[in-house]
Parts: sequence; structure tokens; C-alpha cells
Amino acid sequence: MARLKQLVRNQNGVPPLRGGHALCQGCGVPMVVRVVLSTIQRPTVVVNATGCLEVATTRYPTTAWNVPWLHVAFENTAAVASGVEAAQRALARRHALPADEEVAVVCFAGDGGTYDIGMQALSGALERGHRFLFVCYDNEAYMNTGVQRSGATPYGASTTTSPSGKESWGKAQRRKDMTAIAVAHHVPYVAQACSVHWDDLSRKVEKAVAADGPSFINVLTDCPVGWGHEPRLAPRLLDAAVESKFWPLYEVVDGQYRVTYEPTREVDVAEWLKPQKRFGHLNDEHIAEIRVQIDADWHELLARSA
Amino acid sequence: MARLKQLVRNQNGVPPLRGGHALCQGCGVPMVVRVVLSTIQRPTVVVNATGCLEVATTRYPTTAWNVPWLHVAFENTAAVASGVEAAQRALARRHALPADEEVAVVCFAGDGGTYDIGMQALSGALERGHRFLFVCYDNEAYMNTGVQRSGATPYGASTTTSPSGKESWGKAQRRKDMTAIAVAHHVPYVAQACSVHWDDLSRKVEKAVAADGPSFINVLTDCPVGWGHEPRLAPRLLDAAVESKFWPLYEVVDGQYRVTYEPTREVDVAEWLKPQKRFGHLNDEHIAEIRVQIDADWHELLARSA
Amino acid sequence: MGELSWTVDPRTAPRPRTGGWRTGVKPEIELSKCIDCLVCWLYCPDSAIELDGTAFKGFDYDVCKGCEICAEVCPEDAITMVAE
Amino acid sequence: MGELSWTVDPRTAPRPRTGGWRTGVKPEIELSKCIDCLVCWLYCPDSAIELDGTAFKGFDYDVCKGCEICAEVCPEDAITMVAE
Amino acid sequence: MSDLVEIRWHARAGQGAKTAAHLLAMGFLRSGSYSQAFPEYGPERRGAPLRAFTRASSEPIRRHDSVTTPNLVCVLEPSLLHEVDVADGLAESGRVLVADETFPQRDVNLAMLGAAARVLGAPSLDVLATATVEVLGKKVDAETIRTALQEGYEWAS
Amino acid sequence: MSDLVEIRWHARAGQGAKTAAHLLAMGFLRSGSYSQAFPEYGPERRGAPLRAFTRASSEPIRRHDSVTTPNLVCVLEPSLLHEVDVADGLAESGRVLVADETFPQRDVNLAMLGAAARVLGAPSLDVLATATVEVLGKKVDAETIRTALQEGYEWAS
Amino acid sequence: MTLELLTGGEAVAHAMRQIDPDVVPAYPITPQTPIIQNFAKFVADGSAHGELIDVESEHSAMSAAIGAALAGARTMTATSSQGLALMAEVVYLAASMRAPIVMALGNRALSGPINIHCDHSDSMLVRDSGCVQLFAESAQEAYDLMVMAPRIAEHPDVLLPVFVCLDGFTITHSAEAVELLPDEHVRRFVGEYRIPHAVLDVADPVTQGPFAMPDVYFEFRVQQAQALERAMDVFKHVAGEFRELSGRSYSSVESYRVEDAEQVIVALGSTAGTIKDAVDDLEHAGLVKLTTFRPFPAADLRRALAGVEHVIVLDRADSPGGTPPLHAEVAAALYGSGSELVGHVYGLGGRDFHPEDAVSLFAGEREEAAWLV
Amino acid sequence: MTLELLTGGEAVAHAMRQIDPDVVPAYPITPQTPIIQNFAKFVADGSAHGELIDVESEHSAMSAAIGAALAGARTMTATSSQGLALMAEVVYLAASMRAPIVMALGNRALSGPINIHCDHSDSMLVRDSGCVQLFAESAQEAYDLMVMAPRIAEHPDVLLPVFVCLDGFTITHSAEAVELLPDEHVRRFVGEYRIPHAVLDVADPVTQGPFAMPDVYFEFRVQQAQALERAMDVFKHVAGEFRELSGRSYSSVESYRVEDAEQVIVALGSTAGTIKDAVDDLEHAGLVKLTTFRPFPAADLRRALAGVEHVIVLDRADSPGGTPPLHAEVAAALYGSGSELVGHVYGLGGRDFHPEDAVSLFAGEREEAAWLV
Ligand SMILES: Cc1ncc(C[n+]2csc(CCOP(=O)(O)OP(=O)(O)O)c2C)c(N)n1
Ligand SMILES: Cc1ncc(C[n+]2csc(CCOP(=O)(O)OP(=O)(O)O)c2C)c(N)n1
Ligand code: SF4
Ligand code: SF4
Ligand code: SF4
Ligand code: SF4
Ligand code: SF4
Ligand code: SF4
Ligand SMILES: [Mg+2]
Ligand SMILES: [Mg+2]
Repeated sequence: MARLKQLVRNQNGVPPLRGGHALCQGCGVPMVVRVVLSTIQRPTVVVNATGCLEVATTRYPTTAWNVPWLHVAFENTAAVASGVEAAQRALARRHALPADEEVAVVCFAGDGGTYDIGMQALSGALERGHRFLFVCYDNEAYMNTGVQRSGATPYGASTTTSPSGKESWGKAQRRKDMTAIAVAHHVPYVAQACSVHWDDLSRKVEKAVAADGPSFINVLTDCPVGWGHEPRLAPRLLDAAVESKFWPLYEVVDGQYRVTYEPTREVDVAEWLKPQKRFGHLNDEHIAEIRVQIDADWHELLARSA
Repeated sequence: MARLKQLVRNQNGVPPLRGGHALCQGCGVPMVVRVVLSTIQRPTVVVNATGCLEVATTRYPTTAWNVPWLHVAFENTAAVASGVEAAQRALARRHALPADEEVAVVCFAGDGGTYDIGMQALSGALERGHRFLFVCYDNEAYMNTGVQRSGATPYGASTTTSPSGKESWGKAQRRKDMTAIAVAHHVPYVAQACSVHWDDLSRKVEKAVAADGPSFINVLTDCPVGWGHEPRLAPRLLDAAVESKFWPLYEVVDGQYRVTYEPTREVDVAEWLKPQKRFGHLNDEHIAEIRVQIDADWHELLARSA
Repeated sequence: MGELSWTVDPRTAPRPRTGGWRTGVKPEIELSKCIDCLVCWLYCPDSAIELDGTAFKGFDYDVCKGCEICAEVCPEDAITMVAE
Repeated sequence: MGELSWTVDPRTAPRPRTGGWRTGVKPEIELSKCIDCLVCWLYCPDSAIELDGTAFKGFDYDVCKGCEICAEVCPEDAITMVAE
Repeated sequence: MSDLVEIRWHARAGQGAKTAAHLLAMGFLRSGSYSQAFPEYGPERRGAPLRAFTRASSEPIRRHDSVTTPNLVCVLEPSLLHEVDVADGLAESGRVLVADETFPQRDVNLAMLGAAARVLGAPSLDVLATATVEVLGKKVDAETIRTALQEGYEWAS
Repeated sequence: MSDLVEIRWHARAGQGAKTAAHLLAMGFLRSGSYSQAFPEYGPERRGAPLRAFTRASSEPIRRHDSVTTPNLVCVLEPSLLHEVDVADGLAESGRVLVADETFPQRDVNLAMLGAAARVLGAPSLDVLATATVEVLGKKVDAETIRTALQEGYEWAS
Repeated sequence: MTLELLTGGEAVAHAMRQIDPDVVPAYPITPQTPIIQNFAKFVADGSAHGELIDVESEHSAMSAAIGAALAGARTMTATSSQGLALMAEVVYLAASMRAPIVMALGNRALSGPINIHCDHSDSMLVRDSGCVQLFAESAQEAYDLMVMAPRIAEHPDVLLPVFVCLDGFTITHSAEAVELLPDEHVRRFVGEYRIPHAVLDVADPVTQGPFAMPDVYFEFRVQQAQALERAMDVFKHVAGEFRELSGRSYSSVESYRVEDAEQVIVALGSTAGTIKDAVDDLEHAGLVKLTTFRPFPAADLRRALAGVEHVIVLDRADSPGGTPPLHAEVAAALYGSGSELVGHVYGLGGRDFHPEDAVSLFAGEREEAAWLV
Repeated sequence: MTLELLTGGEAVAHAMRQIDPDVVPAYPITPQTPIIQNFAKFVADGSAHGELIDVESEHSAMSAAIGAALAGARTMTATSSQGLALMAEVVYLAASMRAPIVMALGNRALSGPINIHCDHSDSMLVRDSGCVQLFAESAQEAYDLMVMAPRIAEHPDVLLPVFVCLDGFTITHSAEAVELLPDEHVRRFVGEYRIPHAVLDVADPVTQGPFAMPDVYFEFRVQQAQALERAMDVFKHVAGEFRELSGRSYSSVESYRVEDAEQVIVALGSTAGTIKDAVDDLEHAGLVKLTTFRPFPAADLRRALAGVEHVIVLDRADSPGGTPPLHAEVAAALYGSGSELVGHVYGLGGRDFHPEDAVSLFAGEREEAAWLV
């Protein structure tokens, strides 16, 4: 809890993202932003992809952002950040930077803006080695446009473009493993985290911004609208995601895997699936299938971390 | 060699890519196409990305292609193939396919059209699970436009956009590990191959087209112009790439790594680097640095394959 | 409308009163129970928990949307949702 | 120019004679040495090795660009480059 | 354009203003009139105040502009009175209906539909009920619908 | 436009036609004339036949079309005579120079430059040599340049 | 036939269900989403049978559409705004590769600033691409044009993509009376999909998408432009058949009260309906609505406006530092005609346009206003 | 000053070296490559000092450019054809976010079919984007405009991207006499880069790129369009200063032998030089060359062509099924002027245009030919 107090102190009375924004009642995204930005003890610039977070926090002439904030489009967040970062290096070299300290460049993008349409810009920026932190707030679908399937949508989830129906069981493919893809880029720091494991997330952010090169953190967070649950159930639900091993928490530092949190309770995946409307149509066989896949993935992860 | 004869027989007297094209004297790309397409014993449709192979084989009103061949643009090969494949499924369902057999859908793209600008379309197609084979002919730079740096360009190589000079040692970043990235997509078949290890490549193609889902093969081949070597040195040079472990040959079947060729001779990386003009500026320290990285990567690969 | 600029300055931008989005209930504190753990502050989607240094101070009803999350996560059950 | 179509049919398309690209040397076979291994066929960038079934037949000088690769890879040194 | 009526609906998202606007339009359509229904969209999410509109006319409706001078305003959430100017642009002799504490408390949007029908003099409750069943299908049972419409109708009487 | 001369160069890629076209233009420029030099580009790769062009005039050259009626054609590779119509569009009283077996066999493109200068009557060998050194820098030594130019010049004399 | 209360998006999705395309690659974007979501539901429920490809970007949506269409499958898609901008490169290629794709375009303002509401800047971005663009005034028109679109796109004289443009929100999300044709009638009307040289026809192994040097490129472009010009006749022919089927008639240029008009507004899309209401209340005022923006009906427009003193062009898109697109087209079409011409940009980013606005334009009250902010 | 024999690409790279921008994100594409390759060499050799970002696509090139320019760094880039098409979405955003990026555009035909040679279809694709577009006739002009460009882009009244358009191959790859200014003069001429609200200025934490609803979007677009209109004055002003520096003068509309001309061709880019040669041989024939295509110099053009009987517009881009872009602009500008107007599309995909072609146009020999194939 010392860390929590520290986060408060780091804000210095000015929350990076303030209230009065237009995100849904109970939206899971702001918590991610709070933990990430309050952890960083340097001046920070935010580059935001199109998505719920962006649309709902910056309706002209309002803004909920107290930090320098830049939004260009949906798919190019990492590229925009590359430009900001290169500018910083160029200006530093000719001693023309307005700030004395190195400014942290942090991207926020949803899963759509990370796994799918923003993937290439991210991959390129990772390859080029810019010093920036890319945070994906992964709520497992395109929420801003009304809950369409993304690469992050898990197998079996019903969305408006992968609806369950007479001839369909929801999304037919398993989710893209974006964290693994980032790891395959051989960047200094990659991690998978979950909003409600905020201390774990905060520690990861610390390491990420200290890395000499690009870093990527994939943060699971909920969307009550898209998942179909009561906002107040979010903490328990996200906890079940982690405990059931649907969403393992781990980090990869210079290629070395480490599980940062070992689930402490035996939580069945049903505890994760059942409270969510998007999984409401799944029968026991589907759930068993999902259970098998999760177990296999978990064991693979453990093997990697050995 | 039985396999070689089989490749000849499979062509049935009609080479998929015939002579009279405008690729450079001694270009390393056609051999990749020959091995891949002659291996496949089904009717095949080729989708080709913009690049040397495409530009130099289809100047209107000529064509060097005896198989159905489609080129739309540089970055969208996998997406175009997705459409062809989906069309095949849809037409099959309503019994409207012109062919009796399932047609193999094969993409050819250079490293630029795979690692960089074509990465997102590829990633999306892998996630969606289309049945197609994506072959990257990796000559480690944008050759068609005059040898510019790509994500595949190795550390230290001089290209026209990462030239060596007073203030530069060529490309400052290590190459993107595209094979690993494809593996991270958890598709049924991924492999790394080299044109001159043609039997290995051919075996991989067989498995790839038999896979129930997307497959990806990353094939190293040379570009005498961009690498700066005599065409006739290509076989030796590419062999050195493999033997020196700069370019290991392996496959990943349903997530299981297997090294398909263990180098038999002790070949120093200098044997790979030295004959190439693009590495001509590197001094011994650079070469040592590269050697260390290659060793580390090789051991990681062995560990994965264990 | 006045002069536009393509940038927005948070120091002068209006802050919408999203408290009006609440649907009948709002959080209330029983201060005696509160141990200033700040978990509510951490979770609140609307930055509606006001602090005094690192101590809980109150709710910013101007922006609190009444999502009940603070009440849910408070380890001391110091927060309850009450009808407005 | 005649009627255009946005497709090209390989069965009727002209085949450029890239043999003209050779820069002074061309490959020649010593058939007695040849063991029909077809490695030259496999490597030739210009599909310029003509076969008879699975036996080596000759070079298609209309398209051979004289790159010397066949000569290089022939395990029997059956191919030599000669001045034209 | 002569007999064109325009209705504006105010509610919080999720309270069924969009549905009510649609159902009223459907009622008019099934009464042989022409109609339109459309909500207003912004970056605000679930929970934010929301407006929706209905237009009806005996002639085909060709205009596709927003409703600025409604003949009737229906407010499903009384707390909105403090937040938005619900009477904005109200046509002369236009009316504002507010689901205050005197209003039927169940199925507020359906009840307001009944009230609107009463005030507008159309569509008939029967047609409105049929139209509502047609749209909502099995989501709400027919009896509930009829009761709610009736209660609203009476409230406005 | 009166004294405009246009030269077309034929070679295989890599044989230096582009360089020769450029050097001749540079020679003209350094002689106080205006000039242009440009190659032709296609999808064909190294090894393919290639054309390049030089224009020179005492007045600024404004036209930016291709050269279709050259006053002089320089062929660096005699085997091309079987493949391309090197005399295509040749201006009246135009000439074709072919680096056949009688031609100096070293530094063919530089020698052809000398030959062209001879036939065109400009630029002077001195200026051409200086211009060539200016462009090629240390890639080729000055003596080699001079010799090659001279040999070509004499060949064409 | 009974009328349904449908949004334009729903109506278009119904047209798609009835046409039952083989492949639908699509990427979500407001306000196109109701189209693909409703269609996805039809597929999930088995009332449509095509392959829905949930691509990872619009660039890939159009790319996959080209692949599918040329492979031999009837292919449809839908997008808006940034989606169209991201696929712009490939839209040109779809046209030049003669892929008869049908695309519903929920017109929305291009960023920036980002905005989700209607204007026509997205359509205008690709006005040189060689695609047919049809504009709908209402949900009914959107449905009807969608039913006609495959017939135009796939016609052997045309073989080009056809966009059905419907105003974002104003049409896509507004419910109004729509008459759907019986499924069977639609299916019969559109017929079988047939193109020359389907890629999957491996017995006919042709090369598609070759490299064209200066010796042939221009001729390709002319061929393509001529195909688009031919689309005008094909449109008229298909509209004729459609009238027989439905009783509703469509023309490239719809003249409304132009006969005795001294002033005529030229406009596209849903605003045309709003202007009709204004015109009804005025004398000597008329409207010309264009259903075909590409091919542009220059000759029909000249005929329709012959003798009209004062022509007012309303552009729902700007060309900063230049002439707005529709204005420029009309200027070229009427050049030398003697009609006076003024143009206004209106409705950007969803700015409203009421019948009163049309009235004030006819009254000459805003003659000097380049932008009707 | 001595003349150098430089290709347009080299000349532009030299301008970049002299300006010494902070950040240059770029992606290779023919025929822009000589620009970035030469510049990369300058950086590698230490004669330029900026950060070269070898991005993975043009979409990212322009995105990174926006990030860098708004962060507070002078930013330049270059592209062609498909590259511009792929970044089209972001080009609009660069303009609307008021990022003063300078971009060299090696004009090349858009695919398909794929072709690497010159036409102006790429420029025209983004003619509504709100960017300044300057067209160069020669390598010298490309260099000069490149030196002027940052001054226009970064002017506080403008703050918009500026494209310097040079014909692919014809200018980018053709060597001709170019006079370079001394490095110091260029550096002094362009001065320091200063923009309001640099993102890296963390003491001034503003929000850039907000969401705009219908209540404000239109006003944003008008502001942006007005900035582009102001760019005309700024261009003239900067050109004036540049004349003092270099002795070379530039105007939005260059009139060549128009005084007593009965017929005048209007054209852009390198073809203008070719036409000058033709005009010199004729009587009563003139040329109007536009240096500024965006902002379009409508008023200057009307003045320049006042009283000219016959105006011939040459478009190096088509708008299939519509009016070619330049033709449409000229029609709008000269509407009602009494000049006769004909338009032709020429030079697509690198098709040659000789002085004789201009002569035959003046002779009225191809009046009916929409396309000069
Ligand atoms: C090129 C482009 N395509 C589509 C869109 C529409 N769009 C905006 S946000 C969004 C979904 C965002 O999803 P995600 O990144 O997961 O963020 P979330 O909405 O869940 O916060 C979509 C599809 C767009 N803005 N730009
Ligand atoms: C959108 C776009 N950007 C750039 C180009 C230019 N371009 C064509 S091919 C090519 C390089 C291809 O490199 P690679 O994929 O490695 O194939 P190779 O040329 O090496 O065969 C480039 C940059 C293009 N055609 N389209
Ligand atoms: S839709 Fe989901 S992610 Fe978006 S604001 Fe609402 S709760 Fe948050
Ligand atoms: S440049 Fe390289 S890859 Fe391209 S054709 Fe030549 S040898 Fe082959
Ligand atoms: S109810 Fe929700 S919004 Fe209100 S203070 Fe609690 S957590 Fe924050
Ligand atoms: S969570 Fe409960 S105990 Fe902790 S600070 Fe908030 S109100 Fe107090
Ligand atoms: S020399 Fe080269 S092109 Fe000719 S046959 Fe041998 S390998 Fe083929
Ligand atoms: S490689 Fe040599 S031995 Fe083998 S087939 Fe060719 S010529 Fe004969
Ligand atoms: Mg999401
Ligand atoms: Mg390559």
C-alpha cells in the first residue's frame, strides 16, 4: 500500500486524467491510465489512439487530460510516438528541448488499435528501437464503435460482428497472442498485466519506462457494456480472469520470461465466463474446450519462464 | 535427389515461372518460386506483392507466369489471399467452384512486403485462420526500389537509407525476427528456410500446404545487387549464412520447434559477411558483436527446440 | 462560437458535470470506518474521490457517475450507495 | 496498340528474349560428364535449362542471361562458361 | 408538411428513449401515416443524457434535418430538468410531458408512449400496441405493453 | 532551340551509359552551355539494355520531353545492334558511333565520351576531362580519364 | 407490400441479405456499423450464407474484396470516412482491376478534427478513383440502389466497383418507411455472378495486375474511364428494369419543380429531400438532385438546367484553397451556358441544414457566403 | 555562383541538407528514392544532423512526421504515388492538426496498373486535404521551392503542410543546371522552427486532436481553409524575399507570352517548359503555368487570362466519369468570363508530351480529344 500512497503523491494533486469525461459509468479504462501515469515520475506526453478513451475524454472544447496529449488517428499511435521521440532526440542534441528532463512518451491504445489496425505501426516502432512505452488497454473488442470483434476477442465471445446465433457460436478463432508477438520483437521490456492487479502493473510500468528502448504492456481491463456485466462486478471478474489463468501476469525482460503472479486460488474458467453476457450462449463443451486451451497456454508459459 | 526429379515431374513440362523475365542476371528469387510451386501437387493460385519478383515478371503485355497470378499492391498480399480463400470456401459451399480440387493459395512477398508494410495484413490473415501459404522471399532489403533498409536488413548492413559513412555503421538495429513473430501467432505451420537448402524448403512447403490453416515460410535468398557479390557466389554465400548460424533452418509445427538442419561445419560468420559489399565497412569489433548475437540466438533456438 | 483553436487547454477548458449521469444512487462515506487505504481512489473511473494529501476527503458529486465500484472495493465497507 | 485487357494470358503473351542480356559469356555443356542430377535446372534463375523428361537437354539461349550459376553448382563440372 | 408533428424524447441512455421514439413512429406508420425516428449521437457513453426524435405526417416525409421546433417533448427522467433545457425550441402550443412522481413508474418509456398518443390524438392505443408488439417481439409480453400504454394514456388524460 | 543537340546512349545496365550521358552534359555545362542528362527507367534489372540521353544548348533548356530525334547515337555495346534499332529517329545528318572491335577496349564509356566530343565539336577535351574529374572524384584517376577521352577522340577523328 | 420502419443501415443490410453475396470483408466504423452488424446477424442466424471476413483494417477490407471478387465470388463491403481514406489506395486498384465490388458508404466527415457525422468528404476523396458513386436521398433509395448496384457493377460493359452512398446517421441511423421487395424478386433481379477470368478458374491461368510502362498505361486508364462512362447507360437500363420490378424510378438527374424555376439548387443525398420541402413553399424555385455522382451526368444536367437563370450548388464537402467538388463539376458542365452559378459549402461534420436554409438561399440572403456555417 | 548538374532529386536533397531539418521520417518509393537516399547519405556523412526515421510504411511516415512536427521539431519527408495514397488519411490530419511539415512529392501515376512514371494523379488525390501544393517546372524550381517551403509552412498565419511537387523521373531523375545557394544563406532564410504549443513543452500541457461534434467541426474546417487561403499571401511574400536572396522570382501564376495571345494553355509542372518552346515558335499563343495549385490562384488566373479567347487546360490526371481536376478548377475560375475552354488529359503514366503536341493543340487539331493518348 506504500506504493498506492506513492501514486497519489506522484500526481501532485493534478490527476493526469480528471473526472468529467464521458466514458461509461463504471468503465474499466481510466484505472489503467491512472496506474500507468501516476507511476511515472517524469514529465510525460501521452499519445492516444482513437477508441473509447480518446473519444470520450476530449470532446471539444473540453478535455479530461492534464498532461500533454496527442491524438492523430486510430492505427498510427506508435508511429506518432516515434516522431515525438525522434524529435526529442534531435532537439536534445542541439540543446533545444523545452524541458530539462527526458520526457516519457506513453501510448494508450485499445486492443483494436494494438492487435489489429495499429499492429504494423507498433511493430515498426519496436523494430526501430524508439524509447517509448506502449500500453494496450485490452477490453477484448472494438468498444467505441459498438462491440465488434477484434483480434483480442477471445474464442467463443459473441460480439456484433461475431454474434452467436443459429449458425454461430461467437468468435470462431482464438485470440491473437499480442504479448507473445511483442516479445518476438526482442525489445527490452514486455509485460502482460491486469488493471486490478494494480501494484503488479505499476511495478511493470516502472521497469518499462526505465528500459533503454521500446516497451510494451498489455493490460486487460473490462468493459461493462461490451462484456455484459454490472460495473461493480468488474473487480471480481478481472480477478477471476487472472486467477483462472485466462490472463496470466508475466513479464519478459530482455527475453527472459517471468510469471509475476502465480494464482493463489483454484478458480475455474467458468467463474470468469459465466457472469458475462458475451459468453452466455456457451455450453459446457465449449467451456471445457476453453479450459483445455487455457491450461495448455499456462503450461507453455511456465515452461518458458523456467 | 529423388525429390528433385519429383519437382521436375510435378511441373509437367510447364514451369510455373518461365524464363524471359526481367529479373537481374543471377537473381536469387526465382529459385525460391521454383522450389515452392513445383512442390505443391495441387492447382495453385499465386498472389504476389509488389517487389522485384512482381515488377520484373509481368511487364505488360508479357508475363512469366503460367499459373493464375494476382497482384494488387505492395502491402496487402495476405489480405488479397484472404479474399481468394474465402471465395473458395463460399463457392465450394454452393458447389460453384470451377475446379474440382481444392486450389492452393500461395503468397510471395519480399521482406519489405512481409516484415514491414505487409505485416499487418499478414498478421490479420494469420489470426483469422485462412488456409493459405505465405512465402517471404527474404533478401534483406527493399531491392526493387534500389536497396533500402527493411526490417529484415541485418545489423550493420549498409543500404541506401542506412548507408555507412563518417557518422554511421550501417543499420543500427538488429533485424526483426519475423519467423518468431509468425510463430507467436500460433498458426499450424511456420518455418525458416533458405533457397539453396532446397530439399529442406521443399519438405517444408509440403507440410505447409497440408496444414489446416495458415502457414508461413521465411526463405532467405540472395540479391547480388543489394548484397554486393558476384551472382555465381550465391550458392556458397547462402550456404555460409546457414552454416554460420546466421540463418538457422527450423520449423514450428503446432507450436513445437524443431531445427531441421544442424550445421555440419564450423563456419565463422565472417565467411558470411566478408564477400558482401554491404558489410564491407564493418571492422573486427562489429563482426565480433555480430558473432556474439548469432551465438546467443542459436542457443535460444536450441533451447526452444529441446 | 468564439475563436477556435485546434488545441484545448485543460487549465481553461470547461469540465462537464457528469454527476448528472447517476441513475438514482450515489456513494456515501462512513468516515469512521475509513482507513485511508485509497483503494476507492485507485479504482474510481471518474476521478471522483477527493483526497486531502493521502487521506480520503469525500466524493466529487459533480463528476461521480454512481457506478458503485468504490463501494464494492472498499475493504472496510465504509462506502454505501444511497438513493438520491 | 491493339485491344487491351487488364489480364495477360501466358499462352499468348510474347516472351522477351533476355538472352541478349548476357555480357560476353554463355554456358556450355559437356554432355558426357552430365549425370542428369538437374541441380543446374533447380538453380537457374531464368528457367533456361531445357530438359527431356528428367534428363538434361540443353540451354535455352533465348533467355539464359549468362549468370554462371549453373556452372558453379554443377557437381560434375559439366558446364563451363565460354565467350560468345 | 401541413400536418407534420415532431416529438423530442429526453432520457438517459438505457432508459429507452430511442425505443420509444421508434415505437411511436411505428405506431404512426401502422396507422397509415409516414414517420421517422432517430436518436442523437455523440461521444458520450452509457449514462449520458440522450435525445431522440419522432416525426409523423400523412404525407411522405422528405426532410432529413434535425427536429428543432418539437410539438411535443417527452422527458423520461425528471432529473434531466435540472440539466437540459427540455423546452428548447418548443413550438407554439407545444407541450412537455415529464415522467415525474405522478407518472406511472413501471415501463416508463412505454407509458410515455401512451401519454404521447393521448396528447397527439394519434395513433390509437390499439395500433400502438400492435406496433409495439411487432417491434419488441417476445422481449416484452403483450399484456405488459397494453397496460403500460393505457396507464400513460390515462395519466395524460 | 536553334543550337540544341541531342545525344542518345545505348548500353547494357552497368556499362556506364548513364554516367557517360551525365559526363557529357557536365562537359557542356562547364563549357558555358546548358545541358540535361537522363536515363530511361523500366522494370528491367541489371543486364538489360538501357538508354540514356544528353541534351545541350547555349540557351537554357526548358523542354522536358524525351529525346526522339537524336543528333548523335553512341552505342557502348555492339551486341545491342542485333537487339535494338539504334538508329531509331536519328536526325537528318545524325551519326551513330558504335564501340565495335576497332574501338578502344578500356573504359569504353569514357572513350565514347571523347568520341562524342569529337563528333559534336564540343566540349573541348580539356573541359570534358575537368568535368569528368569533378564528377567521378577519386573513383577513377585523372590520368586514366584523360587517356580514355583522348583515345576515343582519336578513334572518331 | 407493407412498409417497414427501417433505418438506412438496416435497409441496406436487408438488401445484402436478399442478394446473399458470397464474401463480405468489412471493418467496423461509425456510421457504417449497423450495416455490417445487421448483416453479421443474418449470417449468424443462417438467413445469409456468405463468408464474413472480419479483417483487421479497411485497407485489408478492400484488398480482400478485390481478391474475392476476382476469384469469382460476388463481394460486398461497407465503410465510412477514415475507413475509406485508409483504403483509398486500394479503391483505385479495385477499379483498375475491374473488380465489380459493391460497397455501401455511410458518408461521414473525414478527420480532422475527428467527427462521426455526415458530410461527403469521404466520397469526394476518391472521386477520381474510377468507381461508380450513387447517392441515396432516403433509406428507401439506399435499399433500392443497393439492389441495383450488383447489376451495374457486374455488367460486362462496366465491371467496376459501385458505391451506394447514404448519409451517415441522417440515413444510416434514421428509421423511416421502407418497402422491401420479396427476397425471391431480388435474387432473380441480381442473377448469377459471372466475370471473365476468375482467378480460381485454374484452367484459365491468367496474370492479373501486370506492370504497365508509359507505352500502355494511358490506354488502360482510358479503357477504364470509358467503362465508367458506359456505366451511365447501364445505370439507366438497370433503373428501367428496376422500375418494372418495384414501381420506383431512378434517373441520373432528378428534376424537382425545375420546369418554371428561375433558381435551382443542385445537391446530393438526404438534403435533397429537405430542399424539396422548401421548394414546395416557393415559386420559381427548383431542385436538381444527382443520383449518379460518378459517372457525372454532365449532359443530363445541362439539359435539366437549360435556361435556368441562377444555379446554386450545395457542396457537402470542401476543397480548401480550391473549388468544392460538386461546384467544380457543375461549373465545368454548365461552362458557357449563360446560367449564373454560385456555390456554397454546407453541412460539414453533420451541421444541420433546414428547409429554411434553402429558403434563405433562394432569397439570395447568403449569396456571398462560401461556407454556410 | 556556379551551376551544378543535378537531378531534381539531388537538388531537393541538397535543399534538405541546407535546411537541416530535425526529423525526416520516410519510406522508399520510386521516384522519390533519390531524395531520401541522398539525404540519408548526408546524414551518414555528418553534413546533415537530423533524425532519419526509416518507417515501415508511408502511413507511418506521415504519422511520425505529425508527431515530430507537433513535438517541436522541423520535419520534412518525401513520397510518391502509392506512398501518398497510403498516407492519404494522415495527410488530411497533418493539415487539420496544423503540422507545418514540408514534403517533396515526386509525382508518379497511381496504380493500377502499376507504373512508375510521371503524372499528377497522386497530387490530385489529396487536393481537398488542405495542404499547400507547389509545382516545380525544373530541378532549379524544385530546389528553390523547397527552400521557400518551410517559411510558408511555418508561417503563423498558415501552419500547414507544404508539398513541393516535382515530376517523377522527368525532374527527379533528370540532371540539369542548378544553382545552389550558399548553405549559410539558406539557413538564415529559413530561420528557427517555432510553433505554438509544442507537445514536448510539458509546461504547457495541451490536448491536440480533440473530438469535434457538429457544433464545432465546421468552424474548424473553415479556419483551416482560411489558413490555406492566407498561404497565398505568405507565398507571395516569401517569394519576394527569396527573389532578393537569389535573383529568381516566383509567382502563383506565371504568364508566358500571354499579352497578345489568343490561345493560352494552362499547365502544371515540367510540361510547362516544353510548352514554352512551342509557344516561342508560334504567334498569338501563350502559356500560363501555375506554381501554386493549392491554394488555387483563381483570382490571379482570371486576371492573367482576361480577354483570352481560347483557353486550353492540360490535365496530367484524369477523373474518370468526371471532369479532370485542373480543368474543373479553371472552369470554376473562368466561369462566365467569356473565354472558350477546352480540356485535355495528357501524359498519364509517363506518356510523353513534345513541343509538337502543344503546337498541334494550338492548331486546333485535337479539339475533340479528351485524352491525348
Ligand atoms: C481507419 C479507421 N477505421 C475505423 C475507425 C473506427 N473506430 C474508431 S475506434 C474503433 C474501435 C476501437 O477499438 P479499441 O482499439 O479496442 O478501443 P476501445 O474502443 O475498445 O476503447 C473503431 C473501429 C477509425 N476511427 N479509423
Ligand atoms: C505503398 C507503397 N509504398 C512503396 C512502394 C514502393 N516499393 C515497391 S517494391 C518496394 C520494395 C520491395 O521490397 P521487398 O518487399 O523486400 O521486395 P524486393 O524488392 O526485395 O523483391 C517498394 C519500397 C509501393 N509500391 N507501395
Ligand atoms: S463502451 Fe466499454 S470501454 Fe467504452 S467507455 Fe463504455 S465501458 Fe468503457
Ligand atoms: S535487385 Fe536483387 S532481388 Fe531484385 S531482381 Fe535484381 S538481383 Fe533480384
Ligand atoms: S460511485 Fe463510481 S464514480 Fe462515484 S465515486 Fe464511486 S467509483 Fe467513483
Ligand atoms: S476504500 Fe474505503 S477505506 Fe479505503 S480510502 Fe476508500 S473509503 Fe476509505
Ligand atoms: S548461365 Fe545462368 S541463366 Fe544461363 S543457364 Fe546457367 S544458370 Fe541459367
Ligand atoms: S548440374 Fe551438371 S550434372 Fe547436373 S544436370 Fe546440370 S549439367 Fe548435368
Ligand atoms: Mg477495445
Ligand atoms: Mg527484399
